[in-house]
Amino acid sequence: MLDLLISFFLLIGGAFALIGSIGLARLPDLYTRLHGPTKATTLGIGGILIASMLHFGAQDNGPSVHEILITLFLFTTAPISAYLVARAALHLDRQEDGDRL
Amino acid sequence: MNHWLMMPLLVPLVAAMINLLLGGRRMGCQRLVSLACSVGLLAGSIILMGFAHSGEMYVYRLGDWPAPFAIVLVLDRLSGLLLVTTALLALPCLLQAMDGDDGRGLHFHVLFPIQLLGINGAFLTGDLFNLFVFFEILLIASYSLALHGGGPERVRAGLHYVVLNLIGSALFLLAVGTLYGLTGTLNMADLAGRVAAAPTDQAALLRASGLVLLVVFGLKAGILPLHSWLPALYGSALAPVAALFAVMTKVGVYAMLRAATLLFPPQGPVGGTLAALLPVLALLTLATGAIGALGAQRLRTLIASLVILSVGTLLAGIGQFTASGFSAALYYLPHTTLVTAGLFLLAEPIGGQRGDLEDRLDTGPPVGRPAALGLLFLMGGVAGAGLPPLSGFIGKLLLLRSAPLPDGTWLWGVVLGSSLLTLIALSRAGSRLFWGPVVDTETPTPAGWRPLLPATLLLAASLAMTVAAAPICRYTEATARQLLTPRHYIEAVLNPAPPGGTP
Amino acid sequence: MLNLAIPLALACIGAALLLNFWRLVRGPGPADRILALDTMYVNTTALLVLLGIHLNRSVYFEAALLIALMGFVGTVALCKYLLRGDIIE
Amino acid sequence: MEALAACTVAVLVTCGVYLLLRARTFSVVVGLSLLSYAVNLFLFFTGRLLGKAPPLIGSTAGDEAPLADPLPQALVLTAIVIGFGMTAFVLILALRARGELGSDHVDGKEDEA
Amino acid sequence: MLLYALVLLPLIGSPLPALTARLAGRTAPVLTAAAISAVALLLALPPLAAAFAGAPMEAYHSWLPQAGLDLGLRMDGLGALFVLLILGIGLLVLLYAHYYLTKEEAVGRFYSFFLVFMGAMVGVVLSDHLLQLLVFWELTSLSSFLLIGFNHQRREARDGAAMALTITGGGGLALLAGFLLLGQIAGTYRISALLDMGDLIRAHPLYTPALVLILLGAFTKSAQFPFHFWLPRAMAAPTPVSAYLHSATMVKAGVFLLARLFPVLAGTEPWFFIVGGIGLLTLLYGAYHALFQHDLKGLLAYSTISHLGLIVLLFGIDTPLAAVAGVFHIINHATFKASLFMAAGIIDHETGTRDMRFINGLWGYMPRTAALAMVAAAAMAGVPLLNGFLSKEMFFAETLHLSALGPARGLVPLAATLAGVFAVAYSARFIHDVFFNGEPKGLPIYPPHEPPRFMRLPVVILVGQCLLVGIVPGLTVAPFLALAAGDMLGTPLPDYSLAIWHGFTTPLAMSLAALIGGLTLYAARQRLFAFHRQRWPSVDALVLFQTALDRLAAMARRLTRLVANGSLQQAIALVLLATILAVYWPLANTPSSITGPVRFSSIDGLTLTGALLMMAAAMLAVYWHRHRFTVLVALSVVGLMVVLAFVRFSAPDLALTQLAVEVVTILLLILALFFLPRRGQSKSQPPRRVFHLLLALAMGTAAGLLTWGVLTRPFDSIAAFFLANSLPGGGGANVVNVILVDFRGFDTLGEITVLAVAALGIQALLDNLCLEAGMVEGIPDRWADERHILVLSLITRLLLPLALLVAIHFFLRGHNAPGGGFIAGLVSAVALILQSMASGIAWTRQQWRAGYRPLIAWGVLITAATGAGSWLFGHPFLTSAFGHVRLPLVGELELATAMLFDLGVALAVFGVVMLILETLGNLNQRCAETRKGGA
Amino acid sequence: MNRWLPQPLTSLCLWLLWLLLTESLAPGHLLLGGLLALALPLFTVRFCPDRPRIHRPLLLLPYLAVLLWDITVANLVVARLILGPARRLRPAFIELPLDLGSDLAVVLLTHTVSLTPGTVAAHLSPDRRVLLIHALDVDDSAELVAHIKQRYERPLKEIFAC
Repeated sequence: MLDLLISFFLLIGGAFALIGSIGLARLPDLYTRLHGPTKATTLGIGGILIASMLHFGAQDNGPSVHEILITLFLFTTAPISAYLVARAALHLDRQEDGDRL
Repeated sequence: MNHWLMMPLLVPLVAAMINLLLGGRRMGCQRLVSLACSVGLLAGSIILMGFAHSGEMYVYRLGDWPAPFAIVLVLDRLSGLLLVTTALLALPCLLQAMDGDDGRGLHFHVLFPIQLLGINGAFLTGDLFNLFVFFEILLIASYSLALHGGGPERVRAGLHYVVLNLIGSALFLLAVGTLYGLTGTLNMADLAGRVAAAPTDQAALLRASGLVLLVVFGLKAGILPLHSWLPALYGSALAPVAALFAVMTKVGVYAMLRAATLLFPPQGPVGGTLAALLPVLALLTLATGAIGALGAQRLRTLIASLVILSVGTLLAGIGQFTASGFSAALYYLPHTTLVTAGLFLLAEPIGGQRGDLEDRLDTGPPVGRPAALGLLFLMGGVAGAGLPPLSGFIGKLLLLRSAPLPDGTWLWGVVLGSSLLTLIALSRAGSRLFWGPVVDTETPTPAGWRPLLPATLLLAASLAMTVAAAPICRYTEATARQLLTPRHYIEAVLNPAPPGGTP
Repeated sequence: MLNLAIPLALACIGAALLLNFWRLVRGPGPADRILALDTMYVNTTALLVLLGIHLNRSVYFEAALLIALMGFVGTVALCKYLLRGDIIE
Repeated sequence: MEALAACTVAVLVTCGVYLLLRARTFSVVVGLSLLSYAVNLFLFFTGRLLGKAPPLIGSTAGDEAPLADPLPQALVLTAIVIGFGMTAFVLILALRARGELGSDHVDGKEDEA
Repeated sequence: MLLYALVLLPLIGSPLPALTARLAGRTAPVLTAAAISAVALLLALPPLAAAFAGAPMEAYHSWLPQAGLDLGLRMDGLGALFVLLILGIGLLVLLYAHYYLTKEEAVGRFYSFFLVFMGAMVGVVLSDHLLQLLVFWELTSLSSFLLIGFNHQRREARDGAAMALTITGGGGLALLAGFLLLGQIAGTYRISALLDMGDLIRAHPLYTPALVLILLGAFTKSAQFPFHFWLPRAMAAPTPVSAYLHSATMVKAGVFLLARLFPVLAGTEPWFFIVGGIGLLTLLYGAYHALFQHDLKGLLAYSTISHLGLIVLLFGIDTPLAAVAGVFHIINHATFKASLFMAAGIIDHETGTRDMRFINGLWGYMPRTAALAMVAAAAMAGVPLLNGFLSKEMFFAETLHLSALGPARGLVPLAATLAGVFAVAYSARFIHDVFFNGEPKGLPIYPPHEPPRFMRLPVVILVGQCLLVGIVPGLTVAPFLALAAGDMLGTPLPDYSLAIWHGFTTPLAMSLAALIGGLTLYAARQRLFAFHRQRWPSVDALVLFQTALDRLAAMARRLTRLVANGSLQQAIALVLLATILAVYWPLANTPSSITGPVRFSSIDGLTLTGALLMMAAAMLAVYWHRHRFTVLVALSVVGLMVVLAFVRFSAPDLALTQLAVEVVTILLLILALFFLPRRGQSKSQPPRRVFHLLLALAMGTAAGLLTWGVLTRPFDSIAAFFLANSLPGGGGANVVNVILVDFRGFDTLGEITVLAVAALGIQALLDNLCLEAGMVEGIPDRWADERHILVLSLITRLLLPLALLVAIHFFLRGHNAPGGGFIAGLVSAVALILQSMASGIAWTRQQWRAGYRPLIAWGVLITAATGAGSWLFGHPFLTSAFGHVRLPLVGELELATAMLFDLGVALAVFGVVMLILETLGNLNQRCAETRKGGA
Repeated sequence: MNRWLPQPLTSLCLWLLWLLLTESLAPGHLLLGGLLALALPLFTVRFCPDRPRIHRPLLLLPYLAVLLWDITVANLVVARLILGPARRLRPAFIELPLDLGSDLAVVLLTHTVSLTPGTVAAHLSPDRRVLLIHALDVDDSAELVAHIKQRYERPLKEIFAC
């Protein structure tokens, strides 16, 4: 049962990570590409972290909770990374095309 | 266990850190600390050499762990000799630097002791990887020291030096890795045993790693195709730094000597190649140095070529793998180190008063204070070219005698031929620097004996080595014998004497 | 069950990494490359956690945490460079 | 796996060396970095490729996989740190060279055609 | 002891004249020098008596057996003769020099050099040890260098001195080799021992090389053809020097050596042909050329060459009688030539020139000097009743008995006579041209007059000797000659007589022929001069020599540049080539395969992916190396994959460290990128690129082969010890960390020292540096105007405590789980840098004012002190200790010295990283200020 | 309180985080974590010169719950968009006028925007009045603006009382 749950989360995680990267690879421009990694990948890693919590929590050395830390951390930083990348891209585009905005 | 063995390492380290804590403003205190450090090192090194002179190997097991596993320091006669040479060199260099050069950049008094730490460590350690670490210490300190004072020439030469040595470090690791991957140990004594006992299918790889080590050490020593960084670097560094660097190439030579006697003795599967290669490289290097000296257009380049030449000479002695060859090289080593350093220090006051000519070997107005400077230069030149009666001649004599004809024909030819070239180069240099039409213009002449003291000390060492040639030769002969029986080294490291056996 | 899920997840992450790298190669702009690199870092974090589950060892967790942290710092630095040149002005 | 390891080291060394031989300081620094990666990997590999158990005594796994050789790891750690110091130094030296020589050519000269 | 004193007195006394000159002016130095010489002469008397008594005084001490160096002095007849010459003539020359040297010249220095030379020369002739002889030999070369170059304002003096040193010094080297060989053959360097071993030595296969080498030394010193050319050029020396060195002493060192080793080396065909041949050639060559010199001293120099050739030829003739004649001529030549040089010096001194085309008719101005010079010149010509005649006639006689030459035997007497003809001719020129032949023309000093009486005194004494010896040889020179020649030969002397008149013999005829022929030749000199000018285009040996040397130097320079041409790329290529050879050569020369016996492990997909990514990224970095920003990104990928590799193969500690280091490196690279020029880079030439590529491939393959070779071999390492002892002995479960802080803690101490020095070096490098900010192509000219991004700075401030917490976590657990001081230091540093990136370095610095350098220092000191702490307990450096403490409430706590050690590491690493980044970060700031201030 | 415990909330968080990190409730770690939680802010407080004031911290919890839910939804939405044909996407830049007084609130909003369906914050105007948003697939930009303002900005306003 637990295995099933872990597997489920693992697969969810893996799938979303993959989807995020697919988005990164195939979407047409930078701004659309941004969406994949910031969201799908975040969730993907979330899934895997939950799986990890379950997996190690089930073993006998007590609950495994430090994965929360990674989750928290990623959720704090991923938007900033995205923001900065977008910001940089905007800056570069503006240089090239004049003030588009 | 003899805790003195830590002295050459801890004293400079602590001195450097105290100087770092003192910060840039208190130059006076820093100088005092450095001076105390250098004097202490000298005293301590002499004591250590005294220990080593008994013929016993002093093994210091760091962390109190048994031998092949953790790091050991080993003091034998060779290390003792080199420690004393370094300390002898360091003191005058420091004195010279304290004349003002130390203030021409940041952190001189931190870098200088660390440089000594690296050199001493390389001489003492009995662990291959630890040797790498000490190489890095002495290199990183030397990078900064070489660049001390700034200026385009220095930076360009320094850049080349740094990049080449970084490659050297990578190659060192490559060789260490190969050795570890095959033998599973890093302790040099243990390695020696395992290399000797290695199955035949590993011989090729071991030989490759040995040769890569040769390249690495050769790069540090400045042997033939790997020397191209040397003249520019030594020619551009500040005088006390260039003088101190005279011992840097000897570290490479030391490492080669250690590797060739301990790790890869010529009778083993690996050492045969090494033993065949070394004499050839030695002679080529020797010739390169002599040719470089002849072609030099600046005094300091000339002296730098003498450094290359001395490396060739040393290897020519070592390459014979005989007691007399080693002994000759080991007598020659302190001599050449101190004399070339003295010449570097001398080049400073000479070049300093020639205005735009600097130390270029063009005829110009003769330098001021010709008596003192000229006499010193003459001494340096005589010693450097290996003319009698100074120690260079004795060294050359020992070397030539160690390779009797007809086997030594090449060696004799190259050694004597390069002596001639050096003689020509030095006499041309001397006559151009000191002799020339007297011009009425006032040349700034350094006053007092103080600026010349360090150079005098170093060159006087050559005189001292001549006078004390007999005891020194006895020591080097004993050292050579010790080197040729690596069994003692291995046993001392791997089989500790029963308690009470070592002091 | 796990025996199947873990390799599958690993394969997904592996494929994701390859895709990220593809983007990194293609560019076209520097921002795309930064984004690709950032995503690689995040995916690697996931990969490490996965590896931990796979090998049944929790020691890789710290590495994962550190990758996340360092990936972030790297991305910030690269973006800042594009924006301002001097990253710690 | 051994072949893959050898191949990786070979490629890294090749790339690093090629960059080392470029004329610009920045390329040289990057080349040195690549070279040190390669060397570190090589040194690490000399402890052999054991993928199961990090050298932690009493770590969670119950299985009795042989622990990896800790010594190369310690060596590589030292090498990494030293390599970092060296890379930093040569990088700054490149800056200094640019300042003093007015060029980022490794020989401090302007392009020769 | 006396002998030692004799040698050492002038040497040790040599500084005195220079010192007294400083104190007491002009006369004191010469008095000092003369006193020393006189005392030495007195000291020489007892040994002289001993030599006469047939029991030569000797002293021999073993000194440095390893180098074959002993101290040995012996004064037999030959040595005694030379000592008398050296000291006696030396005294005369000193007297002469006192009047010759002008006030302006540094007389003190002159006499000092003079004494050194004198001592060295005495050393040469008294040495009973080959190598010791060589020491003095080279010392004469050196001191003569200084003496010749005494008037160094003049170019010819400088060049002449350098040339003399080069030739004689080079000869000295050959001599060294020869002596060593001789010693090797005989097993001893002691000359008195060698003298009895002639047969053994001559039979040895190495005899010929040894002979040739020794002769090289002797010939260069004695100015034998073709090494003669330095001597005329050495005439640039002050005349006292020429009178001393180039007539009586130094040039005689070569012939002395021939005499000294005559019993050892002579008596073989090579000796005969080489020594005799060279002597003959030199004799003719010198005699011929002497005639055509316009310079007085030049004439004398060539004449010296010729006479030395004569002596050498005599030794080469290899009969006892010839040897006696040789020794005799040595004495005679010394006396008349020294006096001639002095006379020439007087003339030079009084007229201001030495050119015979201007100096004429001096008889009218300085008759006494003229008379003396004429007598001496006559002796040189071999006029009867003078000493030159006697030895010359002996020489002529000896040339008649050369059976070895077979049918060609008649040539030698002919040549000898011819040389005699020329000798007479140039002597005649010396007399006639200078003292008669009309009136002087355009002399710089006019009118010339007699020199001070005491300046002439030495000449008088020497000329008197010429006369005395020439007239009553039996009463004057005979005992000395007998003694010297006897000790030289080591065998009983043959019968000979020193009478002036032997009856009408062939030698007499030859002498007469020479006299008449010479005078005739001189009479017909106009035509001869014309002929000479046509046939011997004026080739200046000096110019030739200097050109040759310059060429040699230029060639040396080219050769040097061939390897070290200042190109880093070439230097790197050489290092790589050497390495490639070092790896491939053994691998190619082995029968066994590179692949070892171990079975390969299987590849899994993930590892493959990682490896592929790593390789691809590395290749991308190469492909893009002109787009620097992109290279950075590719480099990050490689780093990331390396981290993965560490994780994959069970090295969590490595992964952590690599990660942290990686990021800091990238930060540094970015910071540096800002200051590197943006200019597009030119590509290197295609052939060079291909070469580099090949080199890179070869090097890469070499590394790959090593990896492959190592990995496919069985492995037995010392690792088991660490795994077994880590917990019980080191108190930590993380073996890697225990190795770092305990087993190999010394490495760690070293490595933080490296880091510390790197940081300090970087600070020193950036000191006073100001760079224009450059930008990279493909990136806009204008930066964004927003300095600090709100979103970022706010979040990073929140992250700071978290990151520090993580760092502390890493630190505390390091001993038992992945982590440790390094990582803690790096993580906290990165956390702080993040603040700088978000909010600016100035702002960050405001909040956090601690000095980084003290931090580094304390870090290293703590680490070292932890190591040294074990001394207190009598353990070696770095011995660790740990223990478990039970605290109420808290539970069990492990305390280990390793922790303290690691704390030092963490502090140092943190300080280092911060110092580097801060210095670099300030660069722009400072430069902006400088620029503003400048504008 | 202020001197020795400058940021009680941070300290609490740190303490919890420490326990998370060590995954241990052993007394030693409780104590050590407490010590660190007290000590670290003393040092880091200098880095937070303008301490954010949270008016109603408890309201954060429902906000976070909504956020978590939206994140999950966001991923599903984005996944669909990514996997679907790229032609159907209607990406657009949208300007979101802001009405928040606290910097922290603004930052939280940008986070929220980036984590929620189909939008990424791209640029905050220097005066913090306008947030530029990039949306992956927009029907009606006005509606999106209104949605964000209603669903995220309003609760933030309440929490930070600005």
